[in-house]
Amino acid sequence: MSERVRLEARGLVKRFGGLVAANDIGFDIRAGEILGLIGPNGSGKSTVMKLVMGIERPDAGSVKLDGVETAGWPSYRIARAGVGIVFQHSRPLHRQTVLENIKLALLPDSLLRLAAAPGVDERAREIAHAVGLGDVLHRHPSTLPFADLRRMEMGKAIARDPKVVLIDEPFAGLTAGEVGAFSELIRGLRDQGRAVLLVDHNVKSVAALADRVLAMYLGQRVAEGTVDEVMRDETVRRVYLGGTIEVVERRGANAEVKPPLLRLEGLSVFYGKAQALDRVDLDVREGEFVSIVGLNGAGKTTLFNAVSGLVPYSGEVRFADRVLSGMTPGAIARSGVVQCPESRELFGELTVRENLDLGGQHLAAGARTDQLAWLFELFPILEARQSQVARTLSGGEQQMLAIARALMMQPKLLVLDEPTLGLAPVILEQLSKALERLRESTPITVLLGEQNVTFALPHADRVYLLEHARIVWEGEPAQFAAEMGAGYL
Amino acid sequence: MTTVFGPRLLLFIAVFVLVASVLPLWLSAYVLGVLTTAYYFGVFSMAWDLLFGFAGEVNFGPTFLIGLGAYTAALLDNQFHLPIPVTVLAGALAALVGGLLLAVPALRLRGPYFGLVTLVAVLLLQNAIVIFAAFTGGEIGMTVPDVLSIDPKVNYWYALAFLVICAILLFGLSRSAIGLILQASGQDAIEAQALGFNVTKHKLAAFSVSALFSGVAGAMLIFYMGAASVGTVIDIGIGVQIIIGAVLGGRRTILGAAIGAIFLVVVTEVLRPLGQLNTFVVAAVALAVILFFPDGLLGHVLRPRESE
Amino acid sequence: MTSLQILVDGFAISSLYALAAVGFTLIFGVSGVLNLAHGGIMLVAALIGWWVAGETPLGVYGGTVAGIVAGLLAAYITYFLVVRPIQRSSAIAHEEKEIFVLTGTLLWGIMIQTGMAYIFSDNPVTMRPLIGGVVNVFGVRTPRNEIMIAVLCWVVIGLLWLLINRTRVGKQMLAASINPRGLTLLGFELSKIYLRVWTIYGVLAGGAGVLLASFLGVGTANAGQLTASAFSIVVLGGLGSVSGSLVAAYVVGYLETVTAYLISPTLRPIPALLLLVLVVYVRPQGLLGRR
Amino acid sequence: MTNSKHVSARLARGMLSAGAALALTLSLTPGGAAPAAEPIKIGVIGEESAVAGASITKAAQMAADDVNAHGGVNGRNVEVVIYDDHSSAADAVRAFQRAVSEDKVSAVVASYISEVALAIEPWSARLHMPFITPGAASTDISKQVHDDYARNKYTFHGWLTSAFIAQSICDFQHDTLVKDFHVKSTVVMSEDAAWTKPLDERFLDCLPKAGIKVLDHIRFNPDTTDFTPIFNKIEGEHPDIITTGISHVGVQPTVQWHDQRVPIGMAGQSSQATTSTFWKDTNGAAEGVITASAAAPGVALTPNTIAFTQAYEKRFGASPAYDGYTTYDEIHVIADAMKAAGSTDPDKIVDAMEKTHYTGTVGTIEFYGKNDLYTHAIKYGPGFVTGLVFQWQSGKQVTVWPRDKANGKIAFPASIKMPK
Repeated sequence: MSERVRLEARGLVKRFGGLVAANDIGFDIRAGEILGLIGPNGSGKSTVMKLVMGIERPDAGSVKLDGVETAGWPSYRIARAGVGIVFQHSRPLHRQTVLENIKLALLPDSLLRLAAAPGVDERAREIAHAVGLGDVLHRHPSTLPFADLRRMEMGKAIARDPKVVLIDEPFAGLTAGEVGAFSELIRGLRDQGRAVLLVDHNVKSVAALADRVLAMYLGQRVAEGTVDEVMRDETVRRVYLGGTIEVVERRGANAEVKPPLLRLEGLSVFYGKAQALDRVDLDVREGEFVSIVGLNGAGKTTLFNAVSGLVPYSGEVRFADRVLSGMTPGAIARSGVVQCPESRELFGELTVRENLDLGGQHLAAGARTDQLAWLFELFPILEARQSQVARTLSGGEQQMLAIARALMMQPKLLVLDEPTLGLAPVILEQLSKALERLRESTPITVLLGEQNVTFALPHADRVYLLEHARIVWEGEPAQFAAEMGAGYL
Repeated sequence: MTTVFGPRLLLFIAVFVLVASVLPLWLSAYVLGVLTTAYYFGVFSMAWDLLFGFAGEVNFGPTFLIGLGAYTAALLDNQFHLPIPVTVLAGALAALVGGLLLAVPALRLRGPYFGLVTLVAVLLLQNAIVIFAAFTGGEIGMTVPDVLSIDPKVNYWYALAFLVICAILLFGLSRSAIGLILQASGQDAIEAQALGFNVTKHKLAAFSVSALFSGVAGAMLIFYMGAASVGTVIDIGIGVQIIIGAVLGGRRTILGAAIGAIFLVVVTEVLRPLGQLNTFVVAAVALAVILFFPDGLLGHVLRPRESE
Repeated sequence: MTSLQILVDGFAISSLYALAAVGFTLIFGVSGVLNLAHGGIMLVAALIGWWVAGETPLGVYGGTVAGIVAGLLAAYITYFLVVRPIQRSSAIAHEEKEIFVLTGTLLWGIMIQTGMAYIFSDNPVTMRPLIGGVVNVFGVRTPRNEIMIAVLCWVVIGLLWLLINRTRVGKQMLAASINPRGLTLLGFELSKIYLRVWTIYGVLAGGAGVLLASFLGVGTANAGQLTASAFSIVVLGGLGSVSGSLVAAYVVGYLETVTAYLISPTLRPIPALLLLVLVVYVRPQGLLGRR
Repeated sequence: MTNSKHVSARLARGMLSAGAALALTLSLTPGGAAPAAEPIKIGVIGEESAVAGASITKAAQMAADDVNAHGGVNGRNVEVVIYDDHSSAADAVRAFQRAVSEDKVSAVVASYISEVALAIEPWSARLHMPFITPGAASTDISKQVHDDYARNKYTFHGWLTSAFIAQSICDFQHDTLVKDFHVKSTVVMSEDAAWTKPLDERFLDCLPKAGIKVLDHIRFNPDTTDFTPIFNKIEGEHPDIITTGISHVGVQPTVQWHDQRVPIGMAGQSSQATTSTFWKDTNGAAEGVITASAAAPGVALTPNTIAFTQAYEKRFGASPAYDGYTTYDEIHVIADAMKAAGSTDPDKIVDAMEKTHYTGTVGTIEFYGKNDLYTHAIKYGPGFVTGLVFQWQSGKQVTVWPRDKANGKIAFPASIKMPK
């Protein structure tokens, strides 16, 4: 801990057009230290990592590696100077073996040295053994399980013996057992005296590893300190949990007796080698409001996409006694399961009204007018913004538009994915009220996915907790606050 | 060397070279002539595959580089009567300059945009040749007074030797450190940079190598043909044939590209009795291969295997 | 006088360029396909139109209709036999679909070209104009047919604009070009929308082919050039941007005409090619493209 | 034969030849019982998809049949072996190699395209194979024979070089346009291509000698589609006639010339206008167009012309293109040379061909000698080959020059204002 500062970042600023992705971010990492950089999606943490690596050029600020200014250098030079990175998604050389992939990282950046230096082969083997790939040296990446691919990326990053290692989402897509093994690897890096930057949206996953944590939100630094300090920090709790958890009294309990509208049985999804959903069972009854809470990467979006027919899956999805597999996404949407996705998927160049009209194209003219009027009542701001181009709306307005557009289809089941993503607290309140009114004024069934528990719980009749591709808890919102609230973050 | 090629491949190549080099003892001058042309096209396709398969750059204008090499050599021979090696060298240099010229937009542009620039480069070269017809012979081309040889066997051996040398160099390069780096940067330039590789430098190198081989092959082809003309070395149709050859044989394999190109030339000849329709049939066959065997004829065979 | 001539002459040729390119840009915008068989499709329409007009009792009007239908069929074949199998193939990696679509349509274009040359010979042909005669426009003697073609091009482009901006189907296509996933989530079938776009494309390319045959004449040897010119115009205007293509068509048309009048007819295509390289290099998104 | 029949016939033939190719690839050995006397083979490389290229192979077939009907050559039949080069020089070279090494032909007749002829020329030298092009126009072909006779002597140029074509047009303009229509000025309009270089040089030299002032000389890009600017520019200079030198383009400028009612006549070389389908291809816009050609239907350039034209039309349903006439004659020239040489030895054939004096369908064919500028090109001039000049009138090719062969008078459509 007393080692000198390896990486020193000061006042880093990066703007993308009007958006300030990182504003005055600074930190130190010493040799043999692990710094966790956390924040929800869109908080700017990945941008900071890219600024350090030289993948993006900072608009202002400095990055010093062992006292040498590297800001503005091309990334290959920064890499040569001793910074390594483990990307979350990488594209390995598919036609080369694991060993060759690791050898790649050991090659000189020279046009004249056609053959690798004699020791390279031996060194690559050592690294492969060190990261736990000793048994699969000669396999092709495409035949490896996901965790081994991550190991290989790790091997590539440490092949150059970097002084600083940047790791993006170290545990995404890994099973609980693999997380342990990976943590060991990362601790190993620290023990070798390297400075490590872990970038994650999940405080909990880096809690056991990080010596210190820096939390970001909307491009700003919101807290810094030990894991405990940061987890107790009010702002951090508000960002992640939305403040104190409160539970509203449930509406009529007759939902219990209604038949299930949506039923998932043994739903599993793989992205290549990575398992994104592991045998998920779930029910949503008619008229019910069900929340699925879970951190980013837990598998919520995958689950919704499986329901909407956008990703291939095994297991069964039933909606109102129909099996949805085999139906096109369009047909599923028309049958009444309408998703309002996390990414909103608005038609940016069309006006608000045009966006809504597209949602209402399946309705008869009269029904369409009524529905529109009702939606304008629900979201008055949209009426005022009717002829504005969707791209130019604020984040909150865009989210309302996305929900309204989905509602234009008069869904039987509205699937709402992360509506609060990247929104300011004041907007959350408006959104929350709109949902409340929606729940009270219509018989609609809602399946909500949220990482913001405070937003998710008040509306919910029932709650599922999704962690690492699995449903780990199911119950009433009140129980959740009592049983899971503390351990969630 | 064996680590680069693998024992089986080495054996295959040795057998191929051995068989190919004694073919003139049996085959007629015509078949040798077809194979001679086919071998040069093999080099064209390999050079293209280095850019596409390894550096990830879709070059729609391989004939820009080939044409520069061919016409530079032809002009120097026709106008100044320089010896063949000198003109070939000059052709190679001209193609190299052309390659670097293409590399500049390639470093900035992606996909269809770069493709279009390469296409336009060919059109501009073609127009330039017609406009400066006084020197270049315009659309009807120009004859070169010198030839490599008038003996079909000797011509064949030249082409075969050139093909083999190019195949060894290009394939070796593709399997060498640089090949790995190129592939990595073609697949994910950001990650390659983050691993410490100057992607710009390596891409420039790839363009240079591809241009150099294309230029030399173009120059040698016209000294075999005895005439340089737009329809022989520059026309977009020739470029299409080169690309189809590479995709047909299996892109990203270098050797597959060569074999695909040779196959294409030979099949076109075999189908010559169809007269006018052989182009149609060849295009249909190529389309079918692309639709049903996207990895190409030899894509699977030539993939490096897992050795467990 | 010369400037008036340039103005009048450039207009007709530019309008035709615009009509030929607008369908090409539409399928790129909506479905991301660069169709290198474009020239071939125009060729089919032109040759069938010419043949029906000259050899059957249907006459010029019948020929025009037959040509457009032929163009439509050729577009359907392109979509169903070449483009869609590649898009749906699981053996082709996602990032390689583009090169496969390009190569596939290129090969198909060659097949069309050689097939048509086999049936009709590679002689260029012209269709009898729908209306004959000449009129004076600002003192420039202009064939009525040329005026009609310019008007027709604009009527068709105008109809297309109305279709896209004023109808439900058009809105769907517009939305598909902006965000296909969003459209799927709203219960629309992309496959249906793509089919519609290819239908519109076939009619536009067919119409452009027939008009080209009656204005400038078409031969099988022109197929590559037609594709290249549509491709250039579309990139110049900004891939996928319909209005950009219209602007670019006029830029190219007038640039060529001005060069032919004021510099030398020999250098006709060169300035446009140089401009294209320049624009692609300095502003890769094209004149009116976004992203 | 109507065009619809023509199209379906082509489709049927396509299937047949596909089947034939299959059969050919299946049967591996060329084998078969050899006839008592092996036929003498002559390779013919054409371009089936072009009207001019298709005429070559058809006329060659007819000529071979005629030769065989008259007892063949030295007791052996003549057999033509046909190849298609798809208008590509590289393709043509491979076809040439195949003809020589595989099919063992004794002479080759190939192509109307100068690029192709020039690409074959070095191979004719290398493989010592007598070769004649019935339709290419480049002066380079014979110039190279002149420059390196020993090597290139196997190449013959069986059509007028572009310089002679220009000369024939000057002669025509002098004989008719100047005399009958008082034409005093012209603008030369030609495509920017290598074959038009010597053509234009000769135009600029011989038109003034014929009494016509050349007001301007416009060369345009062969990829031009819109000719309006060019016609407008020419019109602004008020010439009495436009002298053309076009081959790559033809239909397009003609149609636009007609549609825009350009008030000036066009006379010169317009290769596409020499084909019989030109009227239909232009929908009659060709009315009034004047072009030089080898021959025209119904014109007895020699006593053989009409018989050949009729037989050709009867057999193929269309009249031959200019190189159909020359191909027909040149197969006879080759056959006669083989007879005279008494062998198929290439050097002996060349020697015999140099002594050719043969009256065919386009005139009397003789070749220029070693010391003439255009070695091995056919001789131009009265008594040899002059070509002819015809005008499209109401869908017919009406020959208007040379005067002794003419079967009609020049008549321009009303929109064209002649100085008279």
